[in-house]
Amino acid sequence: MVLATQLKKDMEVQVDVQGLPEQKKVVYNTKDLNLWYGNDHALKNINLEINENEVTAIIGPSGCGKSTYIKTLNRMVELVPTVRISGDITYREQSIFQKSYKVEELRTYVGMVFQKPNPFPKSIYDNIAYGPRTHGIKNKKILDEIVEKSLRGAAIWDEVKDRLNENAYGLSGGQQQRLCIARCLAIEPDVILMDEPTSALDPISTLKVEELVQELKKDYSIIIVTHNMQQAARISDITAFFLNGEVIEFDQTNKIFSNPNDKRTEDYITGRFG
Amino acid sequence: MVLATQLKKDMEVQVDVQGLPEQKKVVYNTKDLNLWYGNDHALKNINLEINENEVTAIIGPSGCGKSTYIKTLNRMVELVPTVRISGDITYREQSIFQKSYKVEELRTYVGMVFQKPNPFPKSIYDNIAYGPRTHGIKNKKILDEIVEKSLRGAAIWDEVKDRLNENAYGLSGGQQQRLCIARCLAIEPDVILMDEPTSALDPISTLKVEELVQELKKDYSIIIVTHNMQQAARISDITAFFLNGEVIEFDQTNKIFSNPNDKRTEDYITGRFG
Amino acid sequence: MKYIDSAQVQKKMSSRLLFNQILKTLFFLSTIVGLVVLVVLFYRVISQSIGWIDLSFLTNKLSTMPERAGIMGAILGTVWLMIVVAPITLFLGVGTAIYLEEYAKKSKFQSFIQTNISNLAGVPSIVFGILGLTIFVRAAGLGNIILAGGLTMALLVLPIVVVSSQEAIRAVPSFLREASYAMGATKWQTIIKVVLPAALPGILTGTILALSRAIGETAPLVVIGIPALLIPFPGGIFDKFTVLPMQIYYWTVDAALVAEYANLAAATIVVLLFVLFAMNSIAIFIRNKFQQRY
Amino acid sequence: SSDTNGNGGTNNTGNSNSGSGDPGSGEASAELEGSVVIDGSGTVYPLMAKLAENYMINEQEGVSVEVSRAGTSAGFKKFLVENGTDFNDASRQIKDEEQAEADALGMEVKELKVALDGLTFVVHPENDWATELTEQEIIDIFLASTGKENWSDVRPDFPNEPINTYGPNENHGTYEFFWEVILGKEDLSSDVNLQQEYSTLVDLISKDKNAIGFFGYGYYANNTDKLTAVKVDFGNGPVEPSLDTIKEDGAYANFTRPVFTYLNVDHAKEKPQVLDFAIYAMKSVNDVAGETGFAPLPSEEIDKVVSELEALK
Amino acid sequence: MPEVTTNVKKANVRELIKKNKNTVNMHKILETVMPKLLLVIAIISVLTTIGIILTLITETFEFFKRVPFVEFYTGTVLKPLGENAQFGILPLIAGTLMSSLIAMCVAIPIGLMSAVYLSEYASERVRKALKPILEVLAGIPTIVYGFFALTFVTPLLRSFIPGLEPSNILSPGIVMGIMIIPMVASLSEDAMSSVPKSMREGALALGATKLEVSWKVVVPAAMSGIIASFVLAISRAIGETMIVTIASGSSKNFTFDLTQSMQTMTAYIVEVTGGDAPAGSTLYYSLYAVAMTLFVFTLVMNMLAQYISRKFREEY
Ligand SMILES: Nc1ncnc2c1ncn2[C@@H]1O[C@H](COP(=O)(O)OP(=O)(O)OP(=O)(O)O)[C@@H](O)[C@H]1O
Ligand SMILES: Nc1ncnc2c1ncn2[C@@H]1O[C@H](COP(=O)(O)OP(=O)(O)OP(=O)(O)O)[C@@H](O)[C@H]1O
Ligand SMILES: [Mg+2]
Ligand SMILES: [Mg+2]
Ligand SMILES: O=P([O-])([O-])[O-]
Repeated sequence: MVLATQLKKDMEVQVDVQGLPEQKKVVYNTKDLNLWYGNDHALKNINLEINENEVTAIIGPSGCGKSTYIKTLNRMVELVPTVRISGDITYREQSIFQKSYKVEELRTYVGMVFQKPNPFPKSIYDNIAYGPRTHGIKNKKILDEIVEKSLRGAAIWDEVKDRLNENAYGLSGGQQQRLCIARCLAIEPDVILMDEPTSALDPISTLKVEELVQELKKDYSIIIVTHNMQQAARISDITAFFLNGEVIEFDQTNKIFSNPNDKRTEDYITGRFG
Repeated sequence: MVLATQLKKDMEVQVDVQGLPEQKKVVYNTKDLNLWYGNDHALKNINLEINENEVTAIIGPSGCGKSTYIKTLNRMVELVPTVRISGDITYREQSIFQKSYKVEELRTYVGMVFQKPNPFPKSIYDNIAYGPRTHGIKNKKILDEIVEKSLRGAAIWDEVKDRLNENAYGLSGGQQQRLCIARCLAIEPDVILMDEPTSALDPISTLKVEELVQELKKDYSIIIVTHNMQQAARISDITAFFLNGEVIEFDQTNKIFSNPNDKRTEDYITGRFG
Repeated sequence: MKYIDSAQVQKKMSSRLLFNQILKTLFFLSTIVGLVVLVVLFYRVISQSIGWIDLSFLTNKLSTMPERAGIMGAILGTVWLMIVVAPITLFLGVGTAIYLEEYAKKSKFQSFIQTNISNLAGVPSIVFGILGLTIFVRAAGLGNIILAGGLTMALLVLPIVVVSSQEAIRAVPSFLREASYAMGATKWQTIIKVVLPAALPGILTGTILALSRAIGETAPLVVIGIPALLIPFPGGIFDKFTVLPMQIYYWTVDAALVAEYANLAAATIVVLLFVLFAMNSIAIFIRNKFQQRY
Repeated sequence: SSDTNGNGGTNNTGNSNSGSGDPGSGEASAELEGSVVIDGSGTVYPLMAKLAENYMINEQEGVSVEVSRAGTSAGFKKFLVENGTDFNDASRQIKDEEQAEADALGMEVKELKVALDGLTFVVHPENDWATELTEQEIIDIFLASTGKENWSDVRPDFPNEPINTYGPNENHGTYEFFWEVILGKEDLSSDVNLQQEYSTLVDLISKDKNAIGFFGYGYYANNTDKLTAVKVDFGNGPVEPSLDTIKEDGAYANFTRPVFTYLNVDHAKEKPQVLDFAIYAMKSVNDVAGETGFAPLPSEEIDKVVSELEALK
Repeated sequence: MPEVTTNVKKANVRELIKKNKNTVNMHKILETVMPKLLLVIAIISVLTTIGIILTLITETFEFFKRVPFVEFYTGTVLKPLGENAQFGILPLIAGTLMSSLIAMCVAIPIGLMSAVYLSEYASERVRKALKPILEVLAGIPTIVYGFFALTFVTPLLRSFIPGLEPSNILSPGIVMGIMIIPMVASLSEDAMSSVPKSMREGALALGATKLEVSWKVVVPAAMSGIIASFVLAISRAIGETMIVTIASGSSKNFTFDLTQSMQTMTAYIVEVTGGDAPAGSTLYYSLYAVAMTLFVFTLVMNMLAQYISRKFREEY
């Protein structure tokens, strides 16, 4: 039971810091969402609300649909040609599946950080400037400012400020991941989606990214998928537990980890499966 | 502690069945074996004796050198060009690293079953007959007999006897694995090496293979690598625990699982790492 | 009952191992055949060309007199031909590759075009010559000028560029595309700003190899018709021309008339091979130097 | 099928520098540009190629003269079309039907006789039996009707070896001259190995001990080390083909024929470089005839043609 | 993190992006135009094929109006010039088959054995050294091989094969075979190296020697890829032009005697276009009939190769 005990300890800290939850503004509202890959029913009747300036963690065993869900939020999932979707998701009260809704615009409001750091094979500077440039910002001075601000925001400015013109692949994995976060900050999103952002990183880099997430929460709403339950416990306010494409439990993080409603949630967080 | 409790139960059964160990004949003797992949020291000062007609399990976390060790026993490890070896292994009192020793001959005495079933893309019959044919048996009647005997020995005869001329890839994963065991029996080996033979199989196929191993013990000496501690506890007589290329503990299986000498062994089998 | 007799196994083992050894040697010798031929070929060609390759050979005009003959015209012809072939194949080849890889995934039509391209790659070059003769030289009335030859060659090597560009584009990891989409970039922006730059080294390598194929091709030009004696240097894509392989062809055939022509042919071969080696080296250099490891 | 205008423009820019670099070279004539396209006889090719080369070196650097060698008959087909070649070399005279085609096109064609050639029969240098043959024996060897298969069929004391016969294919005036004039249009044996390229013929015969083949004297003259010319007995003892014997009234007269180049007069009038080259070619042909294996024509005959051409200016 | 400035600038970038939304309409236009443009480009490859086929078909059709189809494909005499022209393609088919057959006799055994050596025996270092050499061999222009065949291989062969004619099909056939070795070797090697390592290990663990593993496990498992490489090689040999043109002469013998000069379909096309067949003559149309036949031969071979490697792909 070593593991469970450890989790408990994390919990206590969490509860202390956070106190009671307040009512917040809703960013994303998911209603009866179903998603199929071909005939494979990957998401089943999902109903979730995501709040502003909170960290929402999504946990669940491999293949339960975490990545699928998070990629549905910025409609990246539609890159898979066989995908079919029913139900609805509203972002800031607008349905993102409306015909007239422009995905490209949605994605400027909703940044995404991936499991494996995926910088472009360009210079550090160009990586950060990619988003602004894509959206028509050409002015060199403004770009310089954005680059610096974003890198500072991702807590990597000091490490890279002297090598902005070097290829991003010269950075370490942890630095690359923070670069990717910076790249995402450069277009000043409203929401940041993170799909297991630390699973490819070493413990020290992981810690840095976790701290960063806590920092970013002040300005952004964050949805983070993680395999690491301690991480979910440490950094999130709200946790959704997915299993086989369904949301089993969705609640305050301290509630989920200390006193889950569902037996399956308990089994999962105590390591009985997954 | 659910896991540990479960293990305990398995132990008790094991102890009952087996009683006290008797002194047996030595098949393999490993003396001060060291092995490097390039500069990577993968096996460090291994000393082990493997007995006749026993099942020896090798356990340990990923990357600890289990596969490397078992592949050294039939010198398959030498297929990796950067391998260097020091120390000695004797098989039936002959050093297998002697210049004059023919590996091909060694491998007719020492069969091997791999993690992923690897039948040849030939008919079931030809898969089994491959070994005998290689060693010069051409007589159709004798081959027929060998095929039947081996398939029976691997407990798969009834399932395939009517489709001996079909391609082996038409079989299910579990059947393929038993076919590979049968293929290995066909050359009537003395020792059978198994490298995680059930890790690619479903639970029912796993059970069948485990039963088969118990059965084969009567005629063969078996060395089995496994990730699954329950499995090691269930089917083996002796267990070696590897860690970082070293043998941490090597003892009667019931001793290892009920009362390990080394703290690291205990940590591993209770799931604290690995 | 034992079927496998270990004494028997042991007895057979030596002969099996011996047989293995013998065939291993045979296999090795087979592999070496290529090397031997290469050495003989180079030796022959180089020794025959000694004394014939010098600056004036490279810079002189063509002549019926072996001592005065030079291949500048053929070199310029080759250069002009490539000036036609390179942009056309690059444009058509990369465009087709982008379409197939990025836009037309998995449709029937896509597999039709794909099959079509691989079949086109197998069409003998001389059939392309017939196509060029009929369509560009005669129907379009261009005559046997560089433009007509270049168009023919471009179609001939197009499949090579398409396939290698496809491979290069496919090798761009999908996570780069995802990263770009996630920034709100459109598909075309993603292709132009992320995919193509990342695929560029592969595309260039493939294109250079395709061009070196075009530089060495003779058959389509024979069909299109290259004059046996053309002395002036070509000055543009509407001029008549000859190229290095054609000059080798005529001199090889005419060596029966003037023995020294064989030496001129050998000397031209050396020049041609040198050009091809240089191009291949550039391709390898680009591949090793600029290929991004992710 | 040559695009004169396109060529002219680009060639001009390519060569004007070198042209103005040594204005003293050549004769006083104005600098010309554009192209001259010559095709036709392979026999005449070496002569024309030489003339073209000299013209471009010594006279008009700006003019591009290209010479091909499809063969007399094939060449006429490219000559007698709209926008065809400027000159067609021929190792036989234009045929009536070819002339008729020209008339139908409204094309004025001028015949320029350039030199004399002797049809030369050659054997392998190791062939020591057939170095002298009578005219009739040669005819018999090539005729289908006589059925000569072995050398011993020609003369009993010749070795009992197969005769391998070679010659240019039907694209060539040389073939037609041989078939029409010497064989009297009787069927050629189907065994004759007919080739497109004279160089191939030279190569094949030089490597085949039992070979006998024929072509223009020039191709023999360049390869005397590889081939032996058959001395032909026209009734007055064996005659060896040579620049001396090849004459319209010489000892080798029976196998002697004039060779021509045909000029498209319309082109000559439109394009000064074509006419200029024609005049140059006629003026210089006797200088290069010998070295390329042709017997020169009497200079009066040449002068007459030159003045006719100059009148076209 | 300096929060105040962040908020100020946050509005800033967002506003800039919003403002640009109107000016970046160009992207939307590109987004709809480019796929269509690229489609048009992609269709050019199809047009090329259609161009080839149409060109060949129309003119071939004209040819068969003059020379009956059956006569063409059963005729053993090809005498395209002169008064009594005869058009039978069999001599050319015989020449093509002979040269390809000889080439295959060289390329298949040597190529396959090289492939086995490279994929099963050679150490990484040796493979790294030998493969580029094979690639060089494949990259040499065919005209160079033609020169080599004529000036080196033919005299060499004639020095110990007495009956060999100065032009013969043997020498270009052999050289063509050498040229094709790399193709067979590298395609077969690809097929063999895609046989999973576990298959080799399975056989080695039974005490098989490397030879037995290669010959009885790897080669059979890779058979479809290997056969496909043979078929592609044949197709390549059939379409090869310059080597045969230069070294095999232009005798239209209908024979299977490899010491003799024979003409292939490709060499015939070179000969006829070299003599510049005037448009409109039967000779001219025969060019297309032969090219059509050649095209169909190679197309069938290529499709067969694709079919084999697709249909019989091993699932291991
Ligand atoms: N591109 C795809 N095509 C078809 N099925 C897919 C695809 N991507 C995912 N799936 C299926 O959808 C289900 C959910 O996958 P998803 O990637 O969302 O799981 P996950 O919870 O993110 O797992 P992990 O923790 O391993 O990342 C799985 O059954 C998976 O096999
Ligand atoms: N072919 C190889 N080349 C280089 N290093 C190797 C090779 N195979 C294994 N190793 C290294 O040797 C060590 C032992 O590997 P081995 O495969 O024996 O581990 P294992 O205990 O079987 O692990 P697993 O449970 O994952 O199968 C590892 O560090 C591994 O990285
Ligand atoms: Mg996932
Ligand atoms: Mg292992
Ligand atoms: O090439 P010919 O001179 O024989 O026409």
